[in-house]
Amino acid sequence: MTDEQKRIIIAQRIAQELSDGDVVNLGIGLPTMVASYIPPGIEVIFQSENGFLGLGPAPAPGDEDPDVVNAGGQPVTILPGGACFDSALSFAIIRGGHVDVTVLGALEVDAWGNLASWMIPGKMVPGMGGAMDLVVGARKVIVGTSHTTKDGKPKLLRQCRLPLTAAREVDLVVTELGVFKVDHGSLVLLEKHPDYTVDQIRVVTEAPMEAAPELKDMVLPV
Amino acid sequence: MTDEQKRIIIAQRIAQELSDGDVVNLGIGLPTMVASYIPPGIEVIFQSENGFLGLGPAPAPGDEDPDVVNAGGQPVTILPGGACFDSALSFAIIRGGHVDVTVLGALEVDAWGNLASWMIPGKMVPGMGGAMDLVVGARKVIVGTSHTTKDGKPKLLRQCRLPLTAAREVDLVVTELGVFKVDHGSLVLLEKHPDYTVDQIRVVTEAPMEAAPELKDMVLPV
Amino acid sequence: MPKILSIPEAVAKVQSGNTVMIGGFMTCGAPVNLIAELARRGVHDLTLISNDTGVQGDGVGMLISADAVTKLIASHIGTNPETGRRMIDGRLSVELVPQGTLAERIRCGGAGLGGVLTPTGVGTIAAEGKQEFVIDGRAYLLETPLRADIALIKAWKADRRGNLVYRRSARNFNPVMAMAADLVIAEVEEIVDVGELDPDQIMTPGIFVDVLTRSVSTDD
Amino acid sequence: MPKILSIPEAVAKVQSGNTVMIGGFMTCGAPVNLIAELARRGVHDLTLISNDTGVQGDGVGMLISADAVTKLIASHIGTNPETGRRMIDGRLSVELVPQGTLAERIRCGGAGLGGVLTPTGVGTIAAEGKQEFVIDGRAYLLETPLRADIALIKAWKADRRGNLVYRRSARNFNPVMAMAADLVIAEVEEIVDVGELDPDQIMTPGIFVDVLTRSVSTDD
Repeated sequence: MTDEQKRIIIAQRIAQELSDGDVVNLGIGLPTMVASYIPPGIEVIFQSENGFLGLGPAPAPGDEDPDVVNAGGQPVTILPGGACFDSALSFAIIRGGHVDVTVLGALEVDAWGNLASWMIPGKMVPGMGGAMDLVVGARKVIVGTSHTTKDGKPKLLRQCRLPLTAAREVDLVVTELGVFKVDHGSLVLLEKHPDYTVDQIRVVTEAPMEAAPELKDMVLPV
Repeated sequence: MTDEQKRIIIAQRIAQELSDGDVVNLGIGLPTMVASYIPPGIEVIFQSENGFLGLGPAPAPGDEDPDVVNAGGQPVTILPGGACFDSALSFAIIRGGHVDVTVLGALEVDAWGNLASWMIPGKMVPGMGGAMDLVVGARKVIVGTSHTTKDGKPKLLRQCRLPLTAAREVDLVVTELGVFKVDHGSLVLLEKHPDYTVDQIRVVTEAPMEAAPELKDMVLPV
Repeated sequence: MPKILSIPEAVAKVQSGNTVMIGGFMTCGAPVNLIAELARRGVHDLTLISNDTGVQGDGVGMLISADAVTKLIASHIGTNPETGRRMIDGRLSVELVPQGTLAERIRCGGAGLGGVLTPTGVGTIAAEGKQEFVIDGRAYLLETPLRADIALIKAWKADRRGNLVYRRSARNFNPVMAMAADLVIAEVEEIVDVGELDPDQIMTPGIFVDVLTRSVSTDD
Repeated sequence: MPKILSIPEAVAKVQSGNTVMIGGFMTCGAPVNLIAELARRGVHDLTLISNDTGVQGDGVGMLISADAVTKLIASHIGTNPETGRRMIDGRLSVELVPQGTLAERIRCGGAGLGGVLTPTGVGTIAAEGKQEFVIDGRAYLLETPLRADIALIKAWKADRRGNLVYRRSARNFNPVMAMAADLVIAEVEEIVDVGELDPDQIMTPGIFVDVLTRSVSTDD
């Protein structure tokens, strides 16, 4: 699989986790792609942590409004019915449990639901931005990540080694190889890529992993 | 002096404490009268703790707007340049030191700047409303009160006996007999009613009291 | 999207024993039609969180007179003598909270905060039973969050997504209460189509609102 | 009433060594003309409180490149590699704060609160050196207020009393910073007469604002 194919599998699968009416916050990068795969008949409301609800697609070239950007600073739009607010209210929404689902990337995620996504000591210290609040505050936390690093090392670990974004808050992990529920020190494989066996997935997964009795194949994008 | 004459002396004298541009919150009752005696050339901005700045006079009969009331629930107006907000921001303004002067009535006030204004156990328990926040938060706290109770008992005490509104926050006490600065266990008489001697005032004052070296006569309303 | 219900349908969601927040400062900005219907319906054992108890027979006062409330959390009850009488009789348990503290405690409940430190009430009976902290030489009380099962609030205009705009001093406690309850019912004067409210002018985002009801019923 | 000053006159109020809050999310809602003038003027040893450090050479990034800042309190510095380099070199001391916590700490500074309890950061290095409290079974960190000598903020419109209206996502940290500094300088696109802004639509009351300055200078 190419990186792009992996990303599409992950984004499309996560989109199927969303329910009609959900308030959703998507992290920067891969999570942003989820917006392109919302199933028909499902309407969700995207929250942008820099201060609005009703985040819409990028504007046509030339229609950019410098006062309307997403959390990555890119030009976006606000859909009819959207609402703007300041950072205090934005994070009251996030921390107060008013966001139904957040989707974030990961450097590491573990079998206890710990997530490391914001720094590599001595190497990369961008800051946590809004991620710590999102992971603590959202009702459901979904991590979307490639199954392994570029060097092929596992990212689904027994215990995170990098500094955490939040402790024990992740509910679901979606990679190109499968969908995993976090269950107290073990990752339960709910769905798997049809081309891979459970054992093939286990080899590239450091976390203790068990296949759910009702294990299914992921429905891949056409 | 009649009660009304006393109230006018007090309200008019307190009005002279205000400076141009001050943000002022007036309590219910006597303090509200201060608004009628603002000296010419001085413009102050009145804050209404139920949620706006730019409190104006009562509307003409028939022009009442049920959505524009003061903290006593009476119809008022909002002047041009006023701004409305919710209770959280209103008390952020009050508690955060953004109100320059608050004027409140008193059941008792003492030589340490303690104020009791909100309850008489077993008798009157209306609740503190916004008074505790105002006394703690305003930069300058002025108490306006008749010098004695209806029975002629002192209200300016050595130590308050009723439950406090706030401890050691009062800066200035204005009665019909004088203007007193609170000074660590003593009330310093800065100005006195021209018809009374210091000793006459001392007799109806329980708090330790000293006349300021530069003691002056109050300028009474014409 | 919130449901648009009639006043009786909306009020049917309140059960005896619920903790209910009600917006308004006396009758200004109070959802008086929701309150009147609730008083009429005969619920009981409510815990009520509101700034005050209105006046006797109006605003939240209707619920006091209807014997619907057994516990009250408020900043001021002086405008309704019935509340004071019931408190002295022991029929009503009252927790008095400074008004700014009440707003912050409700805000904490809605914002996922575990509490705030306020200087208000230090050295008074409002400090009884509370933890005191000294930060940079100043004393503060730890005040804890308030939440409710249901909030009854009042706005001026709503759009069909539940976005709300309040008018003048009728805003007061309504925006913080809209964040701090499991179910939020907003009584509004007018419901407009999606897109008619400028996103910058919305004071309460529609995601907080579960039910919209009109002060005066009109055809939907 | 705030003073209406030119950009250079307004910026002259900032002294080396000051603690300065600057609004904006990257360049969106940042007072870029005030920042550019401040970078040009050559102040140094600033403590800067802002959500991020913009991008290299734009927004708050201009102050980083100009060597004006020795201490930074921010939630994110990843968009400006210059900030990371200076942090690693030891030329810049950086305190990273979760974004929601940063907003609450500034709000506390402006609202007279001694701190808030937040669940954000529990179990992470953001908890280091902080008091932890358990309330109703959930862990929280005590986060303390932030204030500044001067806040530089950006609004869309102001009236001559300093009442401010922001536009879209350019609001962000500007309203809380307007409350939390001894001197508040607002860069605005337009100044209108008193009475032209509806009291309900004002987002920052004018009493918080000391100086107004226009993004583009026009005759007054």
